[in-house]
Amino acid sequence: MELESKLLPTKEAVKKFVNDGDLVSFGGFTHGIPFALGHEMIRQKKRNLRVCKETPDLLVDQMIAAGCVKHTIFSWAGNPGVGLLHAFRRAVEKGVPQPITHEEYTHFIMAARYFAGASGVPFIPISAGVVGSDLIKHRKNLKTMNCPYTSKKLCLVPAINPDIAVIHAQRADKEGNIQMWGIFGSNKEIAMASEKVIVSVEEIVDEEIVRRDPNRTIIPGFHVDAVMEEPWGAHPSYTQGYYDRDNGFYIEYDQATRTVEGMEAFLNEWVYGVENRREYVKKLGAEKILKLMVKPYYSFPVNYGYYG
Amino acid sequence: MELESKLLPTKEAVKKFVNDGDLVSFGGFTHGIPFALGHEMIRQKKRNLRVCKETPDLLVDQMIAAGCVKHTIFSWAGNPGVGLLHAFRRAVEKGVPQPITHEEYTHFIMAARYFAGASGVPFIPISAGVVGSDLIKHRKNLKTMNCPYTSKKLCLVPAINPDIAVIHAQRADKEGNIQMWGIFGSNKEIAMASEKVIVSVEEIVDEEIVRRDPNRTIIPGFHVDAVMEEPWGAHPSYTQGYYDRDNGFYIEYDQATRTVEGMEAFLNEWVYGVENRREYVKKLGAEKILKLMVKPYYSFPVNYGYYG
Amino acid sequence: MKKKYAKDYTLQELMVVVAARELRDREIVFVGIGIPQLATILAQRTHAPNLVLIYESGTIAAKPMRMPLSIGDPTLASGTAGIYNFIETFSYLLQRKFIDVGFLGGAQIDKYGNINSTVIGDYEQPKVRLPGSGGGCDIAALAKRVIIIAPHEKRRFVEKVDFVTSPGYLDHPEAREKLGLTGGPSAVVTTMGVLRFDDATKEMYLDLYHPGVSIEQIKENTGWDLKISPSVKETEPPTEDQVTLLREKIDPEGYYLKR
Amino acid sequence: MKKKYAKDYTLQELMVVVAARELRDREIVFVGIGIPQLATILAQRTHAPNLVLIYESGTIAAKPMRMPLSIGDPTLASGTAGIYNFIETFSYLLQRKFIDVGFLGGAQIDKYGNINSTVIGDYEQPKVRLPGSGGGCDIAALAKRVIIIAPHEKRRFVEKVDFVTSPGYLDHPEAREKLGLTGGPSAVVTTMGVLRFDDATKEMYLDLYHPGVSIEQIKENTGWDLKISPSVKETEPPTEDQVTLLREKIDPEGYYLKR
Repeated sequence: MELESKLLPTKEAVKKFVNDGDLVSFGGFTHGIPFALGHEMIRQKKRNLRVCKETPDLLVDQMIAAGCVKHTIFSWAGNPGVGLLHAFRRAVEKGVPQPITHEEYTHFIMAARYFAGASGVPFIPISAGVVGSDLIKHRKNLKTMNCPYTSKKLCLVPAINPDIAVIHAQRADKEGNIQMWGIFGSNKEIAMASEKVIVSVEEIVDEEIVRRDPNRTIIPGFHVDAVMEEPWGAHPSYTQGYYDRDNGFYIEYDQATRTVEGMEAFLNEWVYGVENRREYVKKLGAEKILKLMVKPYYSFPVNYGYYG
Repeated sequence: MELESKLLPTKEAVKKFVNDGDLVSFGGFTHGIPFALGHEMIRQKKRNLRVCKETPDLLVDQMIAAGCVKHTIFSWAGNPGVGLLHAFRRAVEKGVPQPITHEEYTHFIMAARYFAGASGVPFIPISAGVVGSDLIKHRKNLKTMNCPYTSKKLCLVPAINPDIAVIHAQRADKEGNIQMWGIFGSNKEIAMASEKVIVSVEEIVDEEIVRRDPNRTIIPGFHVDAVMEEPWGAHPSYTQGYYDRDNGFYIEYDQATRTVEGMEAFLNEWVYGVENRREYVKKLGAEKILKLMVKPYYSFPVNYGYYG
Repeated sequence: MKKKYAKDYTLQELMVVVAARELRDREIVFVGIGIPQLATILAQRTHAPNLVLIYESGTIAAKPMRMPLSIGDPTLASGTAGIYNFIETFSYLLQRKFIDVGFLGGAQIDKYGNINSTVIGDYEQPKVRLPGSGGGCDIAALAKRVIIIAPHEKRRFVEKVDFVTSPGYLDHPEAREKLGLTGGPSAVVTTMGVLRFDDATKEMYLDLYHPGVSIEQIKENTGWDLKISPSVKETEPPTEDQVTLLREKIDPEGYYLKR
Repeated sequence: MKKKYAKDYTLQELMVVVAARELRDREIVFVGIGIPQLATILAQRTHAPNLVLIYESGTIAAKPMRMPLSIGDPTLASGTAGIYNFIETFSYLLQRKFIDVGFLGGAQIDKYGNINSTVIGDYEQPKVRLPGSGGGCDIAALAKRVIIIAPHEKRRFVEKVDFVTSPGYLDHPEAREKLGLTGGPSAVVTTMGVLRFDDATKEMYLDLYHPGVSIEQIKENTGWDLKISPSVKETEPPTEDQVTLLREKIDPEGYYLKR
């Protein structure tokens, strides 16, 4: 009666749980973008994915360039702190390498869609900021109503329930209880909204480490389908306390991917050219690793008390 | 241009921030019920309070007996693990010592009312469990609607925005950043929903301790009006890691307060008879303190990283 | 291997064992204090090792170091796998339909499994004011199924509850569906037997009577003309192992299992 | 004590100083990277020590150990006072109306303070696809007031934006109110001057021109017939102390303030 283990290599987890055509939600907000898992989807040539993420970041840009994506749902499609996403632009403006459809919202609306999905309600109302925007003309699924309590105008935001949530976090135990610190973004909400959840972590730790600090758990193990250890799994984004954001990489990417050829070369080098994240990290090299490692800055332990 | 200090003795905080007639929300869910602050309201003879708390617990029961309360909003009015609340029952069934009005919901609806209040929206929809209950006949402010997305029946839950939130937590810094671990209940939501917030804590700690673990902060200092150190401020409930729940006290209370006279005697002994929480703890005595103290069970520190 | 049935057991112990049998492995259970908790732990230690215990207070997959005496007991927080706040617990876990089984009790239970834990008598002028719904109404509506546990007494098992706190099947077979509710009570475990609900009428009927209790006694202690299953039979007694587990491991202090 | 004005300063430094002056002590500011961040930190180190800085990523009252290069920079999490998740940040902080000031920029800004950061050209067939709203539309609607910061260029300051990403005063004075929106932009800080909005018409007008910039130049670089305040005057230059603070303490590496 033992449960099947949730510890699964990235390759197998992606093979088993990500299907062509899935609505895939990626976690992370600047922090903890699941590059290791996303790259594996590219290598496995997943197709016709519908991808949702507030900030698609370089990851979704690469998946678009690699032809994995047919539809994106987002609120800010840029290279944070640098500029635009070139593959995303080419796909939207010129249909290169293939046209994608897109569906954009505001940050708040994306967060609210996830929240409603996680909460198991069909919609939640929010204050009517977007009603003053041209966005609403293009989003028929955003309805408005006059509040039955205040008669103020409200915008109704429909739930989103992705097929799968793909997340990177600091640590988990083998039951799949996921712990995170630093900036969460919508990780908790996309996980609870989604039907399946796969999570890469910097470290698989003893159950005791997790259970000695239950308030750090953002996703309960019972709702996690697969978890795997992928050190540096969020590079070039970062994992709080493990390594820094590789801002230089984001800048170089901006330069390198301005042409289709440049983008191809990038994918060949950093995605197709490595078999897995371990090879990617080797390619990154010791010097880069040393540069991005961070000095420790620890929290103090807190006492939960032994109530035995 | 220094801000007025938020560190304020309990007596002054209650005097300054709690007004007769206020809608007062009390924090805590079995864990961290703010007895020190509530008792001070009794001693200061606050009147006509409208009190909201999912589980009124002994605290609201005592405030009713002391004549502070004219209206209660709740979802479960019992003595947890023991039985009924006698002062609450006497007030509802017989108008003794004075009649109170009450307004009851379910746990989920209370949580949703706080959430909507904290979110600054007039209502949120929830699945229609309560529509099958007789409760809804007595709560005209719960409306129903057919969902414009799914046409399923939904229950609309109006926001609640109390005048003041009264909370007990483990620790805070002098800026009023409040940190908590263990069971949160609705503490975060009642604080953000309320206009004013006062919080007693087991310890005021250095800013560094708080800032080395920002994910533990449940209420940001900018929204806290007063904070005070009140060790044992939640007894006979508990503070995770600091002391155990005094289950015996809850059982004795049940016996002691079955009559009006018994209740009077209880208040004279434990509330009017002590000047402040310090005197209360002295009265509790060393033996009880030793009994309720807990052996340490620490979390492991986590590394946030020094990004300097 | 033949089961060795216990000869020495109490009615409470039997109720725990019977309730435990209602649980299947890997289910996610919204646990209440007392018999539901003992039943869940017993199931977890026997046929359902991968049960997930969630308490209303938001603690997820707790492994308490001692017997918790309330749903917010600190021993449920120390060493648990995760803690959600109140709105998350009800939204992300219950309303999101992650909860397979909820346990409920009540001061009155009627033949359609509706539960009253609010008032005896009139709502505005109650004879007895009870604690109210708590999460009961929410669980009754949103858990995939509900197991009701209660002492079998005539004043408790009434034809019609004074107040519907937590909806069972309400007053006719389609009533839940009309309100958009799924689930509903699947079993009622009492001190005298186990009752279930007729698929067509949603009326409660007697499915099992406990050893030493007669069907007649059960009918006498039920406030309406209780229907009896044509295949009604005696409740399977607890095994020796189950009783030993309860007495020696699960509630050795006898907090809930008085002897 | 007479202020000592700096003689040596750049336009960017001036913009930072001018934006900082818009902030009052104890305000809660939704900070963006770049000039808004520098302005907020400068205000905090001079006349507004109790400003609270909140980043869209949910970090509250951050005291970054280095200059953050994105709103989700890890230095904003380490050592900050609190971190909220995304839905909490937008619900509990922004929609709950705790945010006094938000900063916004944009590819196009029109005379009613509407901002476009979505597309140049047609939405379905864009000439340039820009990143989109992010939190911009939300901040424009829900912050108590908004400060717009942008380079003063004719292609940016247009009579009508191609796409309203973030609503300013829309197209007439009562438009916001009709939609239930309060707040709105209070100032536009550019590389040439400071513009504000007429109370009656909600149209942008020139309030201040930066030293060395003529009103004529500003009109030439604005895409409509910009109205000039009757009391228009030159922008007060930065003080020596302000410039020193910026160069030596706030952005010593010159990440944002190129010289």
